Amino acid sequence: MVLTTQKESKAIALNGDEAVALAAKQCDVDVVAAYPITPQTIIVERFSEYVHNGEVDTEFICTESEHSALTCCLAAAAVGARTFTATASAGLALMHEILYVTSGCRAPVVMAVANRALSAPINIHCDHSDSMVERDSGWIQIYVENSQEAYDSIIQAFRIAEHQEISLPTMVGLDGFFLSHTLENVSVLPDETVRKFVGQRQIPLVKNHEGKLVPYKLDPENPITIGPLDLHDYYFEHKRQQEEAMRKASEIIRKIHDEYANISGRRYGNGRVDSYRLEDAELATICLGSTAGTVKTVVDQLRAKGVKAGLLRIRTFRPLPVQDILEALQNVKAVAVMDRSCSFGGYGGPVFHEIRHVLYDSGTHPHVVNYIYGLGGRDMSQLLVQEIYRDLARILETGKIDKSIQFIGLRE
Amino acid sequence: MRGKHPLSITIIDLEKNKVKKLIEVRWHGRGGQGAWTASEILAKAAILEGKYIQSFPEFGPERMGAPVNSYTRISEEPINLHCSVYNPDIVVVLDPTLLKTVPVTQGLKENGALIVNTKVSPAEIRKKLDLKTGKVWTVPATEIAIRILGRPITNTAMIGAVARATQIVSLESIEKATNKRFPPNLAEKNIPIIKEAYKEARTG
Amino acid sequence: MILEWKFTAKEIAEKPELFMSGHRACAGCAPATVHRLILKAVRGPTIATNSTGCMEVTSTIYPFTAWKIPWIHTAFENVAANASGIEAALKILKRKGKLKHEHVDVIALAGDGGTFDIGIQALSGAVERGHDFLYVLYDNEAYMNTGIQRSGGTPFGAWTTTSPAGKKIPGKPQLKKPIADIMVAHEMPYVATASPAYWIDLLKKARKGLEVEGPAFLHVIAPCPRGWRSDPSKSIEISRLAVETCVFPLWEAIDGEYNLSAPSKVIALRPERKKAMEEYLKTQGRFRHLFTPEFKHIIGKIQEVVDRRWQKLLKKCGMA
Amino acid sequence: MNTQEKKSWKEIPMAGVCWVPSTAYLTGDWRTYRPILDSEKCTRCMLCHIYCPDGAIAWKAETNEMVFNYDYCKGCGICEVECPVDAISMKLEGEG
Repeated sequence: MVLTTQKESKAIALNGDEAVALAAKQCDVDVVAAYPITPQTIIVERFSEYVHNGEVDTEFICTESEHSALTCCLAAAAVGARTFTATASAGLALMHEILYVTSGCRAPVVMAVANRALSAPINIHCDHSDSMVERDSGWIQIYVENSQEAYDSIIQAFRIAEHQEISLPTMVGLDGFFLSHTLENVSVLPDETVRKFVGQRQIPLVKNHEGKLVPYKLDPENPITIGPLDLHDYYFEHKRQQEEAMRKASEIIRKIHDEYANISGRRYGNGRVDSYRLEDAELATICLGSTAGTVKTVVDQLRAKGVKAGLLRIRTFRPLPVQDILEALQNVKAVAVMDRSCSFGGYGGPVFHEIRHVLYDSGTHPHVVNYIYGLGGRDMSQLLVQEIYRDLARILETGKIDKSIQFIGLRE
Repeated sequence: MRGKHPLSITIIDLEKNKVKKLIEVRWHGRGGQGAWTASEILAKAAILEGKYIQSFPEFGPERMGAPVNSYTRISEEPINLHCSVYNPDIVVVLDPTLLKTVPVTQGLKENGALIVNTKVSPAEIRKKLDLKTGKVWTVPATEIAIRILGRPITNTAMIGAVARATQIVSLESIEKATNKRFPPNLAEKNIPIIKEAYKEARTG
Repeated sequence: MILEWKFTAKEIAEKPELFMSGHRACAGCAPATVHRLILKAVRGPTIATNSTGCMEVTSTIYPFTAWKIPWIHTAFENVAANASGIEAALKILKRKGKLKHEHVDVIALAGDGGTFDIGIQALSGAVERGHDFLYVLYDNEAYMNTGIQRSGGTPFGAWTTTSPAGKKIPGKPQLKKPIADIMVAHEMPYVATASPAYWIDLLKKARKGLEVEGPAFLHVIAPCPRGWRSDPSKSIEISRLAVETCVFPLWEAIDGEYNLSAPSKVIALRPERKKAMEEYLKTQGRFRHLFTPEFKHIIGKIQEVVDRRWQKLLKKCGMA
Repeated sequence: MNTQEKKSWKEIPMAGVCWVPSTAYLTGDWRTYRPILDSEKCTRCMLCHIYCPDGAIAWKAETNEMVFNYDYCKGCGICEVECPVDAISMKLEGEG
């Protein structure tokens, strides 16, 4: 992992929301449409300031709902604009219908999600229930660990979403409050560097009803029809195309991440998964988002004690980096999957579903257990992480799993 | 190989393995008194000195007058932690009335420091809170603020006191961060407050 | 490129069919006529967007499209948000020098379900924000696409599958929502009503709506033979009767100033020309149950509502 | 011909972009009654063209003819009802 040190880079103090807003500004977004919701609000506030102070040339639509916010972005993207929105929790849930429409229309909208719990009861704090619900919506999903990565990922997200081979909407999840409202060191690239990196919006070609190969955008010169009634004779084929774009995205995400590392000096694993001290690890946890930072701290402490502990952070949950997961865990003997959301009535949380499913093909079949944690912003302390590793050690020692799925940090 | 694992017999002492040179500050104030702003200015001053920082509020619906916390982390190395502060090195109390209702010393490290806005002496505070270890600092922040600003806004004064008590950031960096954070007319008044509090803070 | 107003019959006939033949609307579908006519009123490069509904479905059954101009559909309740996004994109792309055209018009088309009911939030928001677009409501007074369910646009007493002509409740017990007045209350620059029977009036209003800067709202009555249980050949005739009976008067409000349009003004000036509601109702099977001894009194009530609303309108137009 | 050969997902444009104009779909076979124009009576007022929901009636300027396109005409009869000079009559398909 290449880390630029403080002295080499221009670090400023930004919270996650501010970092996202700044990144979107530097990407020269054409249309931003958004609606305020805690803990995303700072993003729209900052962006409004940029617009009102003339620091960015963007049409900013303050919509009357998140449903319209995403619709505006989708429609603007269909005209050929670069678009951005941000939301959280109930706002994302209200967008649900349009999330599918956006990916189905292959509109490369970029969205920041300040991850927050879903009601009821109402709760403004972090968990991943909001975006996990949308894992099958056809959006690329990136979960970030800190404000720096939030900044870097938004910039990468435009390249990923707008890549002609992909042309899919991309969601960047940053943990509500833990990142959205936490001031951290963020190294910021010069405007010009970012602009050069993201470049102009790319638009793929399609065959229209006049038999011409035309840009995929609403252009009076080259008319196209987007969003028709698609029945059993072709709908399936269109969904297969979406799946193909997702599959291609995996490699392109890695390439774009490498390219970005060249201009920034910053890397997050291979861009899809970020392994921490996993090479010779026997015990591993798997998680998404800001919790990974706390886990890393504990891993360091454990390593100092001679415990072979490691961490695998999934950065792109969609597309799921199946090969990376298999490779990263090939020597691990016991795995704890941490889920910051609950799949009620299911067998564990959504990340657990995926990981255990992937590991079925591993041949090594490590022990895999699941911890549901941190719902509604419940803190995941170092002590709790330590408890998980202690459980893993016990499983390894005894070869027995008492409970495959547990809630941690909960009063029983 | 599933042999005996070190973890099965050892309970880790987190304290001993704490990331070196990480300082955690907890700010106590009331909604509207600027505890979050204070934690932010301290963090921004530290970043000017090339340090790694975090600053975050207690994540709750903040309401005017209600007791609120905020936090600052300052470190020589990148900060990975993204959890609450449980054992602060420094506790800062913006409003003396909080001492009666809020357990401000909870989790404070044995060798930590408590910094209180009050007219009374550090010894009296130590006695009142039954605090046996660590350091206690006091500063008459309300008085200073009223004298210079004309209003009892104590957050900037407390930053000055923190700088004096801990020496984690220089007064110069705090001045720079304050100038950046406030519009000129406000910065102009707050900087003398910080300097005055730096001067008047005392320990015992 | 701004085309001049050319709305004589022959000039209309010479304009291209931007809403192409081969669409699969029912025989005698007035909304289809409305779509054709609206697109005959465009003045240059135009992008259209439809909400989910009959016309969206019948005009774009994949892989076919009846739209010669660029067109997008995304969902049911958000056509005004589509228009907002399109308009904002056109604006910024123009400002950044990335648009080939000097100006591109935006038309949003939606039925009554997508406007009175599920789409009113997005519509209200888009109008409040002042996006420059023409919103065309083709009102066939029920959810026809799903098979004739009542909407906020369904008139009092009308049969639909969710307001059946029961023994106890004969048709829809509520009044039609005064949607165009609601839009006028937004203080938007242009609101008008139209009927395809009065095609010149319709074309002129559509063109005005496009030319006005900011949002314009055009409410067009559009009989649906299938849902109204009417003779397909009578769709235009019924849309004329709607005006002649004052159940659907024609007017426009420019910057909130109401004015009756010629076909309704004639009636205002010569009230004896106002036809009885019965004449209108009897053309449509959806009102058949009202012509029974048991429910005949409801026709009187309908007439009362129509008269009251007509008088209110006359006041607004300074013609009471 | 209203049948299209079905293509694979690799062959069709992305995102459901339509690649066939609706004019390739002939709705004329929906018709039960066929409008017949009496050109002698017709005044070329264009109302049939204007009101037709299917755009199936065109005016040929060069020859000043009203042309009924039976590929698309669904036989709704609006033209017959709206014709001010009764120049259009509806005849059952199959009858002379």
